Amino acid sequence: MKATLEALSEEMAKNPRIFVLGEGIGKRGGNFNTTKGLFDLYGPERLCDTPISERGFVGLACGAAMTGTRPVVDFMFSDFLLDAVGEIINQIAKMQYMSSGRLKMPVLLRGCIGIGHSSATHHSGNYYPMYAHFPGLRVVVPAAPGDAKGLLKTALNCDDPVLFLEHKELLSTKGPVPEGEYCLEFGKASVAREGQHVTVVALALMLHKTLQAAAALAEEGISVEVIDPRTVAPLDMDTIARSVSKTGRLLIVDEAFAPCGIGAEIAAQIADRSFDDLDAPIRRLNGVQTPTPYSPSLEAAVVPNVETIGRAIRDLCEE
Amino acid sequence: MKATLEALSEEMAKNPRIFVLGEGIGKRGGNFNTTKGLFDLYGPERLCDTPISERGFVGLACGAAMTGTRPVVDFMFSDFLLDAVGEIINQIAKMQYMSSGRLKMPVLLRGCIGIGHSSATHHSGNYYPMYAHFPGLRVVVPAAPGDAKGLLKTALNCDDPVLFLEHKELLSTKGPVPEGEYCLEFGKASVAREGQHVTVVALALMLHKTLQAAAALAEEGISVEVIDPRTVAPLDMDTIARSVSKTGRLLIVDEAFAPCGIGAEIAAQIADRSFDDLDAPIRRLNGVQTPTPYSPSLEAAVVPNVETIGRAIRDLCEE
Amino acid sequence: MPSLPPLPRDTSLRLYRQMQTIRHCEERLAKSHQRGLIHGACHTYVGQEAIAVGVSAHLREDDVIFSTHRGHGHALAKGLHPRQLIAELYGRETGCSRGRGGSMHLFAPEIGLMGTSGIVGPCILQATGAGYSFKLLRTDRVAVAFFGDGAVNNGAFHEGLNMASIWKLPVLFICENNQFATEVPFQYAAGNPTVAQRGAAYGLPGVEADGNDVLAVYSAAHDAVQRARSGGGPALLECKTYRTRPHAEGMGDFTYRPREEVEQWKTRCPILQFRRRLLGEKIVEAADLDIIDRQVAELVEEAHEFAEKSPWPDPQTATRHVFSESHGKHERH
Amino acid sequence: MPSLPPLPRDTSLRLYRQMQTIRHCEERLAKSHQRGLIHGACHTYVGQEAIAVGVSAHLREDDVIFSTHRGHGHALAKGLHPRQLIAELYGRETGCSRGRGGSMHLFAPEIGLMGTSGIVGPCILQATGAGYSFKLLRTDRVAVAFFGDGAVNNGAFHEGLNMASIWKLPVLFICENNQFATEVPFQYAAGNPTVAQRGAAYGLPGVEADGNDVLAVYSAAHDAVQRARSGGGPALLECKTYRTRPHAEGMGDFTYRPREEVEQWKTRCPILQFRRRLLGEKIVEAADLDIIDRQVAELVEEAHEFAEKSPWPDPQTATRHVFSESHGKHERH
Ligand SMILES: Cc1ncc(C[n+]2csc(CCOP(=O)(O)OP(=O)(O)O)c2C)c(N)n1
Ligand SMILES: Cc1ncc(C[n+]2csc(CCOP(=O)(O)OP(=O)(O)O)c2C)c(N)n1
Ligand SMILES: [Mg+2]
Ligand SMILES: [Mg+2]
Repeated sequence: MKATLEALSEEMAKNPRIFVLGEGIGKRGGNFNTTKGLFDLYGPERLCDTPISERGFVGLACGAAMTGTRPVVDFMFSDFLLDAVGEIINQIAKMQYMSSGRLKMPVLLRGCIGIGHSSATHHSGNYYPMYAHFPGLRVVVPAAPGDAKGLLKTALNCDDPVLFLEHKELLSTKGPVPEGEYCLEFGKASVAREGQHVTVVALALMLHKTLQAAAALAEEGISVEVIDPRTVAPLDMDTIARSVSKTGRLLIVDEAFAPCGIGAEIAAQIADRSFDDLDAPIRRLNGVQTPTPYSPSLEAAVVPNVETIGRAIRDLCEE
Repeated sequence: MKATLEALSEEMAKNPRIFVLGEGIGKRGGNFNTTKGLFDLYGPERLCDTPISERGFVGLACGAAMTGTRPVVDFMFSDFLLDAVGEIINQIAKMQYMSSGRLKMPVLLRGCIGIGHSSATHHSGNYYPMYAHFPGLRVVVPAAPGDAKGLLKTALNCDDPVLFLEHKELLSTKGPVPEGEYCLEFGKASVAREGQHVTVVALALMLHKTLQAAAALAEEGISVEVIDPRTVAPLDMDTIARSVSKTGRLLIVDEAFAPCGIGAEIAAQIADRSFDDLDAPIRRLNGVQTPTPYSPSLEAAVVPNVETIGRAIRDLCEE
Repeated sequence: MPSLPPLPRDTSLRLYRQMQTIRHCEERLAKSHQRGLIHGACHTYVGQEAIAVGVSAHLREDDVIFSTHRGHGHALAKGLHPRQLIAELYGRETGCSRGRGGSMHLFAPEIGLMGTSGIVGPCILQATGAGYSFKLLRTDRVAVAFFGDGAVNNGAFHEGLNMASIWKLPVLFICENNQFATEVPFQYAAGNPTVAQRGAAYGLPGVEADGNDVLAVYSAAHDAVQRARSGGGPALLECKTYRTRPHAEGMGDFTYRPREEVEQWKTRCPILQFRRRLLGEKIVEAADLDIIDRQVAELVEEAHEFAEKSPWPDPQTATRHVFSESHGKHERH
Repeated sequence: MPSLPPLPRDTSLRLYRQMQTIRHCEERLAKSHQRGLIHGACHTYVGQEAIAVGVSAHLREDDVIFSTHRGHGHALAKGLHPRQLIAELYGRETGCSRGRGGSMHLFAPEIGLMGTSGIVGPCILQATGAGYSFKLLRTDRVAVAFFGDGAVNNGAFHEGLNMASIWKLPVLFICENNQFATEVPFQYAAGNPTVAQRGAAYGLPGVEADGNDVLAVYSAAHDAVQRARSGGGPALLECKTYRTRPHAEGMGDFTYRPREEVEQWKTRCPILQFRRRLLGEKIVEAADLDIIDRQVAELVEEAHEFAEKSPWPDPQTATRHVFSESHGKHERH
């Protein structure tokens, strides 16, 4: 994604304490071109190719952040990061608290998520619900290039650990990207489309599919408000609640698994604070609760698509 | 817990393929006496003390289960298991699926969860929401000794991987334990107390505190129905929905963190399927969103107690 | 190096045929990848055939192997039919994983293929676990983990080898040191780039073999398998080799290694070398080998056709096998 | 073994005083644990004092250490005041972690104490990360990881030492081999129970020292610290020792090791041995040491009283510092 590459390069130019760790992020420029060209600009110490030691280099990043540098861990596929969950949940997320605020934890952990192109079950997980569950982490799931830039810049200027998870099917998305110093605050959802009849919250790739579905439904006279939370921790519930107070209906579309997911959290909060605003049950549409199958025929069956999203919206409007 | 020790010993006597892996589970009998006396009965191969290699022995258990034995991993504190999350989520949980059902995965992963006695942030996590999020795992969180026995027996006779998480403050709980062959089906909640005015779902230690609060509220004329899901994956939503259809009010009390937690999942499902039954907003009362502090004065401030639970129930009844 | 008597002629021919089968399958798959028949990633085993074949020659059907992202060769050497391999990569119902898995999730437990993997490392631990089973069950079965040099720097290597050693488990750890993890040289990534020496850190024997010489691998594996089978415990075998195709199909190759180096290693092709040796030592005639080559080519072509004609998996089945179907049976009140 | 000139008298006295301070603190804490003043776990460092003291003698305040569950000794040797230690274990606002942490979460970054830990392993990786910072920032600071023999079998050891080696980071890995992880003997748990030899697996020097001889530790650490500080890269130092109290206060001790073994090691007490040596070599008079002993006893007693009188943390603050308070500042539109 060109937008994030620019953002990273600009911040590295400004801040010599930023360095990047990962497999193939040096000369090669990253499996997803996340560091393309930076090796030539900033050299091998700041673009450091690692052994296949996910736990190790995430733990290393923790110690580095504790001692005055700002590591960026580029872990390619989020599935690989599972070996480092102990370092993330038990160390990185807790370090500021344990040290009663005397240590900061400016670590950026970035990589790809998402189902698509038969990448199968070891290269397609969506893990943001799990990270959003624990205190101490900021979790960013951008859907548009401009947002990705603004959020990455914020991440590189904040003292908290940030997980920055990009859907791999969105890496080549095109869209407007503000020039230069553009930072987007965490915890501010964007209203991607305004509407009157129903509120749909959608993330990452699902945002794009939902917008397509919404455009189609507009022709049927169904007016859909589409909200992209952009960060799931913190989660901007005010924007969602405001929309629900207008529409009275809420659907959450999420490729990630349903149980204890982001949709569950949003539904639970709305069922509490916006109970009186609701005119219909709260609905969720999620990726199917199964490891991702490989074959295109099976893969297509486990993710929401424009049609199933459209149907879910229509059904909800009829409730 | 004597009940689970008995259950384990009985099953080991019947099934020579069961073996236990863990640190200090051999001669020592386990940090929490989970294997006390078994070493003398079944010897060092079936009660195998391990190096401090959590990822390693969980991965080993996966391979063992794939080849005809039935490993029990006794990992002491659930916090230590985070180093093995990759093996659990990416391997153990997916193995049956990836092999299109030709491999079974009879692995039991057991250990302690929960806040109490100043065990501080590395010995007090509640991780069941995270495990319940992913497909392929059964997640058991027992609250009573008899249930623990019945559920452990089921775990040791089922072909799926099971996480069996006991709150450490409940290990010495007393209660009736059925003799001999007693198995409890997964996914069957228990109605721990019947009531008319409000449904409270509570897990593990919180079940006991909720029952105390309910008893106190009965004297004020508030009739509380208390439900213990016992397993969070599968989650028995029918029993909860049935109760809500009677009471019209739902509170979920859970020591684990709120965001994307079990309470969120329950609330989301009820806000969908039982929307018309609800007379009031759905409420959650959770452990505070922070790493667990050590000092008793701080620790007490981060977990729900009888008083805060009582207040939450009363508030909800007034809605 | 070979501590074995000269191989019987039919064994030699079998080794040759297996290597050739792997090679033909891989070249077929590479073409199919270009044609869009393969939907996900495809890491070929070209150049490393001697290792899977030299090791598997000592394995029984009830022995088990655990493999990596680069696992087609291991699967075929363990006895997977090319049809099942190719159909799996084409995403078809007739694939060894019924289309659920693809290249990095090949399963055929009925012949001891316990899975290739999209994650580097776990195969080492799982093979250790299989070794634990075999010891507990008092069998003489053996478990093998195949893995690359990249896995050596991973914690799984450390924890797995140590546990196998202290419990004397019947496990072979086969490191295929092809000198790169994707494009990162092992020389750079490892503080001590000699893998075989790492055995000492765990108190188990570490042996080095020429991974492009099928007889060297065969011989080293023979000793290690016999030892493991008879209760002597695990061993680590480092096979030095080189992959002569890119890391994965469709990737570039000459940014991190010179074209000449690749060409030079192609001259050390394990199949060519073995062919030359068989002919040189007059063990077989060229005609014998040519027949094998033709048979293999036909076999693979037929497998490709079979795969291409095979049906897609039924979308309705997408969630089958998340849990055991016998589950209900075990739930009693 | 010492490659150093004889120690100046004041250095010797400092080492003695520090060891004695640790010992007195630990014995005080053991008593307090019985009295219920300590709310969580308490792992004492009794018997291992020479290691923390011998290593820390070479560290500057801006060097950093990362420690374990058995970390009181490291904290004190790095300069933590006994008041802050004891108050933390009593759960008071005046503790080094403001009562948030307890025994296994001691933090004083202002003096380079980057945390003790409830999880075995991460300290190794974090010290490696500190080394990375120091290298990137072109400083001559040094990072130290203290860990037990139990951590050696953990993947963190493998990955951490390897990365420190390939990038030549200024890190000291200090393994305190007290021969048991809780009650599991290292001899049983490790395929190769010689830790120092493991350095070779990562291409870094591995040195063994008598962990009950403060001068031996001092000398070995001197070389390693100098080397790291001047860009020579990391080293692994194995200090053989023994803890003479149970794994944690309140636990049994003689089920896994004979009472006589413990008694025998008590005669090799690092403080007693050093005292004897200082007197034997006529470096100091007994009276000098007795004064230190008295001063230390007073210091610790006063710290205990301070701690016991200190206020509890305000429950209102329980959620402070989950996130950085400067967070808002960096969020711009
Ligand atoms: C834990 C993990 N990290 C990273 C990857 C991405 N990845 C796939 S293959 C590979 C290189 C593996 O190198 P090696 O083990 O030497 O095997 P080779 O490809 O050379 O056969 C990497 C880094 C992965 N699959 N798993
Ligand atoms: C990852 C992890 N696993 C298990 C434990 C439980 N535990 C605490 S201390 C300990 C033994 C540690 O032994 P060693 O490293 O030798 O240190 P020692 O106690 O001997 O100082 C264990 C197993 C833990 N804290 N962390
Ligand atoms: Mg390689
Ligand atoms: Mg020890």
